Amino acid sequence: MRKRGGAIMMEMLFYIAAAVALLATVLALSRANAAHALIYLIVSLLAVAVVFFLMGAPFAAALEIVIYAGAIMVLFVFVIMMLNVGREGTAREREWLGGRNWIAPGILSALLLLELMLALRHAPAVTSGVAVTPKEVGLTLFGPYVLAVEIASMLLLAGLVGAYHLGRRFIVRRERRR
Amino acid sequence: MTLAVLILLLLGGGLLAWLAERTHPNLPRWVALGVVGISLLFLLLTLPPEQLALATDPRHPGNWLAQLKIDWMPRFGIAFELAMDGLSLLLLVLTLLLGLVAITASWSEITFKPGLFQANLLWTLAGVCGVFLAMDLFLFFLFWEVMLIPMYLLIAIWGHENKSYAAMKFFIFTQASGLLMLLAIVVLAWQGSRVSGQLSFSYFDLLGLSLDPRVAWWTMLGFFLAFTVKLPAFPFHTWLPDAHTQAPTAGSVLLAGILLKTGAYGLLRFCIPLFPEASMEFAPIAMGLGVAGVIYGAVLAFAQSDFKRLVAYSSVSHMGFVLLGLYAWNQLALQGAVMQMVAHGVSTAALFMLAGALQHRLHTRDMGRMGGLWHQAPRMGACAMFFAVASLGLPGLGNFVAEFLVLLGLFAVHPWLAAIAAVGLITAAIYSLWMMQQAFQGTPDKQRTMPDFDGREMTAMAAMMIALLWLGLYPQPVLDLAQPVLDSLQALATPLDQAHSLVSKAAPAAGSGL
Amino acid sequence: MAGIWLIPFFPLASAVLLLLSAGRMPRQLAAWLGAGSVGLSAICVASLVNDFLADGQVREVTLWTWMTVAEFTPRFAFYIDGLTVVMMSVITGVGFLIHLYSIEFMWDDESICRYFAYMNLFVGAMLLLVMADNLLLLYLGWEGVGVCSYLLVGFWYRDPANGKAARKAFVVTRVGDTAMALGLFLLFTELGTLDIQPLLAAANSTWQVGDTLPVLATALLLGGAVGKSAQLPLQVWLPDAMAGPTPVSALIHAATMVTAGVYLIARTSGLFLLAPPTMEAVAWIGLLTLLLAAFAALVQQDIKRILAYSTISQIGYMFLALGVGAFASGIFHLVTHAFFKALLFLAAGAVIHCLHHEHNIFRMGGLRKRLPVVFWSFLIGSAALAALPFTSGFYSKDAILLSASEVGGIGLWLWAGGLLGALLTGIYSFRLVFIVFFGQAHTEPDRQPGWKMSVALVVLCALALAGGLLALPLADVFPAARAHEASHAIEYISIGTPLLGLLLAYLMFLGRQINFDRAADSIAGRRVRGFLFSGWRFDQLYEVLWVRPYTTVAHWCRNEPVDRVYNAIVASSQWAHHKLAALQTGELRWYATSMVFGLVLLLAVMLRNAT
Amino acid sequence: MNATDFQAVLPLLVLAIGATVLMLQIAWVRNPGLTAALAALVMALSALSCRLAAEVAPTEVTPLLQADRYSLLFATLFGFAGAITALLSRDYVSLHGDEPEEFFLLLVLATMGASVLAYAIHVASLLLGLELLSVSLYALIAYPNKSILPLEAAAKYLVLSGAASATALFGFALLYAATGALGFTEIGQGLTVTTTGQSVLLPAAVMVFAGLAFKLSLVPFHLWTPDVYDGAPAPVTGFLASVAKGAVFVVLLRLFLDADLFRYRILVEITGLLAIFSMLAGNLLALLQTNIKRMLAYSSIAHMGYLMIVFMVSLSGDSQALAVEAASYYLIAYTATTIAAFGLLTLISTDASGRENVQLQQVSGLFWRQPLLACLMLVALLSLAGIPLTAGFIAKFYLVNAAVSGHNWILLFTLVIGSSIGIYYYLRVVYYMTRRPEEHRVEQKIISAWRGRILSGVLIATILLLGIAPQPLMHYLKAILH
Amino acid sequence: MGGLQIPMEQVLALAGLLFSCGLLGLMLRRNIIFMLMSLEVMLNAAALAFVAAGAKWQQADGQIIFLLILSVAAAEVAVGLGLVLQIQRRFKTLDMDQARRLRG
Repeated sequence: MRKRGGAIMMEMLFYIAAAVALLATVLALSRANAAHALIYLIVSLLAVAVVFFLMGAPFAAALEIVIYAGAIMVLFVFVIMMLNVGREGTAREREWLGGRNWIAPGILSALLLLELMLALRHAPAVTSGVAVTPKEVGLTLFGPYVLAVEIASMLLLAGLVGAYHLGRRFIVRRERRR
Repeated sequence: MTLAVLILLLLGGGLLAWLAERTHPNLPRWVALGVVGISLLFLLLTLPPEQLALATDPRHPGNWLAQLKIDWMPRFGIAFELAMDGLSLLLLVLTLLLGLVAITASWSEITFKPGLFQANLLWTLAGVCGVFLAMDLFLFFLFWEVMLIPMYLLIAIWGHENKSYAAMKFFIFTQASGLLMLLAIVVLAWQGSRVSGQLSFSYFDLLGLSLDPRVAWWTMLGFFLAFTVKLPAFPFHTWLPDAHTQAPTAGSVLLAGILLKTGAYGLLRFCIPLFPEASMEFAPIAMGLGVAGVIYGAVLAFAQSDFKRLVAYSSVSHMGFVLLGLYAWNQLALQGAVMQMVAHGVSTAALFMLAGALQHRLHTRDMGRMGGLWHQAPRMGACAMFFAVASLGLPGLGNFVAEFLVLLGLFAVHPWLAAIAAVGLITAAIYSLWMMQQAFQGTPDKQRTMPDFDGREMTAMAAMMIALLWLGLYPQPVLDLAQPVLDSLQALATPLDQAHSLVSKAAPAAGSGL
Repeated sequence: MAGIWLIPFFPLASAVLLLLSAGRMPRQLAAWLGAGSVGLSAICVASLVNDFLADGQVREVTLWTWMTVAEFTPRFAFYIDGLTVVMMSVITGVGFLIHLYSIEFMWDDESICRYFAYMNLFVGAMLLLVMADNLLLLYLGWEGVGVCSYLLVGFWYRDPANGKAARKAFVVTRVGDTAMALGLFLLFTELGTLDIQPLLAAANSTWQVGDTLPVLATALLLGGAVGKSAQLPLQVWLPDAMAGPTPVSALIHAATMVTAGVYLIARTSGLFLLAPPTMEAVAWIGLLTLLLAAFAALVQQDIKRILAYSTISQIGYMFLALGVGAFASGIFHLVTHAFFKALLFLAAGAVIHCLHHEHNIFRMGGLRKRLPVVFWSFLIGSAALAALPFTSGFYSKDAILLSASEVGGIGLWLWAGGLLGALLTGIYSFRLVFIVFFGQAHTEPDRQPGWKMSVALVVLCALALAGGLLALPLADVFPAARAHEASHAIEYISIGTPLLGLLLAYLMFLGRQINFDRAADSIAGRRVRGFLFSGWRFDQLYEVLWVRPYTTVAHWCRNEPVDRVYNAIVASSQWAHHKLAALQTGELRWYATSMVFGLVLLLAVMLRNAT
Repeated sequence: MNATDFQAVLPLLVLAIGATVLMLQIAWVRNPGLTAALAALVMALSALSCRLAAEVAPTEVTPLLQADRYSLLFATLFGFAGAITALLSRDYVSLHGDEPEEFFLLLVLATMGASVLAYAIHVASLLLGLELLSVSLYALIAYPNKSILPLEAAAKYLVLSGAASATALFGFALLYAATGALGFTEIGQGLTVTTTGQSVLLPAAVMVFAGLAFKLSLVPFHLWTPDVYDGAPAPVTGFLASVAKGAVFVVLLRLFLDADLFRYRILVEITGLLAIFSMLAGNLLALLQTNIKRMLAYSSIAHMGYLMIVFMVSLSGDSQALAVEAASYYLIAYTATTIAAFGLLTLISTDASGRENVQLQQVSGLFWRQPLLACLMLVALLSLAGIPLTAGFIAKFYLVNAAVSGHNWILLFTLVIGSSIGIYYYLRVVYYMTRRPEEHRVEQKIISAWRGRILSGVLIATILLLGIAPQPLMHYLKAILH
Repeated sequence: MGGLQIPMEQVLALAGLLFSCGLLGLMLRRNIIFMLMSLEVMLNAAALAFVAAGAKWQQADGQIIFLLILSVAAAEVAVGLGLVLQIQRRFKTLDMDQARRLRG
């Protein structure tokens, strides 16, 4: 019974988190102001982290918060601050967001969603299992996936070099302007 | 090995001619002339006479004068396989002779990059020689396509005002149909592999394959389309007037004289022997196209005001006879078709050379702006008259022998078709004479001065005249050369033979009625 | 005689030489080479005739086998029998005289070299035609003379009208030639040979009289003959062919080539005898043609056109003769016609030559005194043409009329028609004489014919007068003709009719006792005259029936209707290109949308198939 | 990981170490010539090291990578292609922007991504290889800073490619959810035993396919192609069109083969459908293009369409081996040809203006100005058009053979129609190149360095060699794939 | 801590919803920053699906793929934001509808 009660509670928690994630995402993508949108996005990511946690993936949940919500979103914040997208930009965004623009994308998304749901109709039922501990993740990561780590490092190197090359010019120009 | 050397000689010669341009702008044409001349001599001199005697012996069909087989792509059973019999020899000699004519025709016409021009000319010749020699279907297709590129360049670079359109049309027509042929070749090879368990593209391996009738029909159609586009037969001929009109003189000479013959050769060597039953089934349609071509070409030739266009349409008409002859598929008609290939090659080449000479001198091909040229250039007029009457099929000249044999052979098979095709004799007279009238007869323009043919041009013309007279009065050597080949081809396609009432059935005793 | 091949060789070789000289040969040499080669041929023929008359042997000469394809083995071979000898004599004999005449007639022409080349080529081809032992070689000569005719009619190429006439001549005869070629195909397909004698033998053994096949074959051959000999319905080219130099008209369009059709039918008479319907058709064609042409000749104004229509008419007689089976009479008329018609043309040529190229008879007149030689020649020629008694034409035409009258059934109609033709012949031929040589002079001659012309005229006069006395060695060639048993009444009528024609001509055109001017000037009269003048409006008919449809179709097609299909393919690809390229807006959002669209689509396909 | 494993992934190691060395070199001294040479050397070495790796093939190196002769073949190909691209772009990059050194570093990384894809037998390696390739390409595309077009191209590519990757990943996630496996083979096995049913699996597979089809720019996921090709610097476009596409195709084929997705007829039929669309739309779109780069972009859509034929062919088990062989040959030929074509555009755009000369007008009369370069283009175009004596022809011949043996008539006829349309626009370039001097006015100077000439010569020779003497490669392919 | 206590299809449904939202944002927004955000949402949705699947099978692999996706997202965003800076500098706008010089 306890277990069942726990399950129900978990389920409730999941629904709440899911609702929050969804709502925050929708809000994030429909905001005119980029900074506001970003906050909503972070909320969404946090909610997803909760879902991770509920699914027994605490390591993933932690990374979600630390790297996704933390590091990556901060990059966005930097850029938004740097570009100083002003009030006009916000106003323009708001203008664009209204009316007809929604129709075709809305229909398409709805269709896609419908199709996904149709496909997931027969998805496997509830299973109960054991959580995957961070240790296990770590062992696997540096076991079979050790080469993935290496390649990922190269990937980050590529991102680094690319970002450097693209961003550098902006910075150089700015400095020159001053 | 002789055969490969021949092709390499022409290829290398082209390269040499290209390089010669750097030394002196006039050198390439001498190089080209020399290379083709040497090739011709090489071809004739390396031919063992006893082999030749054997190959022209009608009692021993299926003799090859020379053969060569080198493995090339064993993965697909593809070999570099060349072979020459009487028919190939005949067409090779024609090719090289007309090559000489083409070089002569372009002697002073080409001033822009003469080296590359001659190189392309020689490469085209090499490609055509390859087509006439290849006995591996893949190799055949390869040469078939490869000869297009230098030809395309000839038209696209040295052509006249509307060259881009013409060159493109020429290339797309032949290439698109060629792709269908490639498809057919591959299908055929795979069908063959189903029988023998071994993929092979060799002509000899694929002959006499028993195919599913439906497959055979479609495959045959692939070949047929490629060949009739090249021939060209109605209604796939529309590239031809444009290409001929826009090509430089040498290009037109090669195109009309030789390239069209590759289509006829393909039908004769590949399309019908490989698919005898399907071809027999298809013969009425093919012959219908032939008749349509004969008449349609002649009518449109009459309607043209452009000298070269007129000659081009006359080619459509004449090649219709070839199609008729091939699908009538009896001794007489086949010999007629072969004769037509040779005779038309010579006569049309001459007419195009003439057209080129006129354009070079007058800077127009519009016959409305000619008239009375006989007065200024009687030698040109005489030559034009000779080849005009040749093209209308005057007895005593090669074209007559050809057309007569075709019609005679066709009559035994389809009298009504022969009767309709014979109308082409009348329409040929109409356009040929109309051409003479517009260009050479009528009131001369007093202001115009125009140099007549010089010695070089007259030599080429005289050679072609003699050739036509020879073909017309004593065609036996040509017939002998082709006879064993045709016999063996006919033997391959025995079902066809039995189905069609051969002329022999019409021996005096018969009297079977129409 | 061994050198039979020399007979056609001389003129052909001379033609080649003249052509090769490319107009640079001295005038004198060209002329004498041209005439001399035919003269040499004539001498050879004379010797051959001499031999032939001596032994009566048929001679066969094979030069080489033209080609061997399956059973088709035509040879370059000659077959010389009586008919051939007669034809060869006419061709070389009359041919030589005309060549001689031409030297003077064409002396001032800049292209005399070309002229003689063509003429010699013609003689050579014509000789091949008559000497051929097989139908293919005959066809070679047949087409060869056609081309020569074309070349010579259009000899003065600067006038487009001449070119048109030349092309008309060639194309119209080509129509007939094509029929003939089909006939050859049929004969070979059925009988397996084209050698004339074996062919006739095979036909006789294979076919019965009245079978369909011989009728069809002969009908096709008849097509060729009709075209070459300018008979109905292909007679339209001959009047226009007068555009060539007059000696050409004399040689080709009167004496030799146009009678090739007659020769062909006579040569294959064995075949025609197997096909009575064709024979009857030949007779009717001949009759209709001779009447039609005679009527047309009545109203012509051009001296050469009158002679041209008279030629058509006279060949009609020959066809009539062939049609009733009187082959020998037909050939006889061919020979006498060659004499007197050549004479008439040459005389007319002399008139034209001396009158600054005047053709219209109403601008001539009174030439009797001024050109006496010509006058007498013309008179004799006209007399022979009208078949006045004791001229050569009398004997031959009389024989034809008699033969016609003896045919059962339609014979009387044929005879009556022929008689009407004879009457008309008398009228139109003497109309010509009276208008040109009597009465008021309208144009003065500026010269007299020289000796070459005169010699030719005189010799031909003699032949035209005495030619009727020749006995042609045709007995072995044709089935023996029945002896004439006609009543004397028919004889007398036959003799009297031409005289009546002469009388009428005198009354109408010289004496003016009968005056048709008023009738002729009435509207109906003008219509009739115009109708006859245009040769029964055949040209207009053919214009509507054939020429205009052909040119219309050609014009309609000139821009290649087939290309429209390909252009449509091109246009549709271009259309597709533009439509597809319009999707490439450069908008990122749209690109994303399209991707989602694609994804949705694929998923939909999947789900549809998965469930 | 033992010594054998290291030997097996030697090409990747060489690239990784090379990237590090390059980075250090750039930090130490900036010298574009040196960096380019070093990068080319690294990639060439990586290609050559495949021979060493082949000695231990086939080896499965961790569950992620599989070193067999199939992967090594393409690792070699990508290595050489990368090396040639590096050499080709040496002058171009210096003239079109500042600080050209990182370009080569990114190129090495991109090549590594491609090689990883060649090795990939696991979702993780697929994901990483794909992203390593893509991320490097984003930066490479946006590299020049004298023009704004590369920027636009990079932005478009980044957004759309990211979305495509996400789609593919989502599909993989669903597959993983259904099968519990991430290795390709295991996914295949899982599909057999799973109870989930096709209704999840096939949509998931379709999402994977759609994501990868985007990278291959198959219709209807093709809209980005011309814009990105056009905007990207010419050498990068060449790399993108050949190596990037080739690598994705290789991994897609590997996925289908290892997981045996050919079982699902409907899935394969969808690939066939996209192939047909791509052949037609690609050729039609290229038809009237006057911008050669865009034209080649559209033609690459068509070529991917041709290549996709092999999936349908593989439906019949007998023809599967031949199909893979054909695809391999096609990829090799296509890579050589594409690099040659874009190499020409690189070489003729190598002037100080910072703009690219990619309009038809700008190659007008090239034959008379730069015969060697024009020959390079001629050979490349003929090869693309599939004219005999070039690599492209043998490749097409291979495809036709495969399709004939698999009886895929509709695809074959589409191929014929597409190729026929293709002739027009390929030949139009040839026509422009052969226009006579009096027919056009182009004063542009082309810097023709010895490097360009040597590279042109090498590329021409490669294409012709593959077209004239293909037997060795054929033999090799047959040996490794059967 | 229990294992997967939540119906998996519902997690996957959530992932699907988030994925669709991301696509919707991609189709809807013109601002490149929002487009990048949408991309993040999509990647995140995929990651969620992986983790859920991993939890279902009780494997670490799902989380490892999540980790890799994380690094992919980081790299993409790094380059993407670099591009954003350049775009702002060159186009003076972040509106991608304005950046359509490449078309046709």
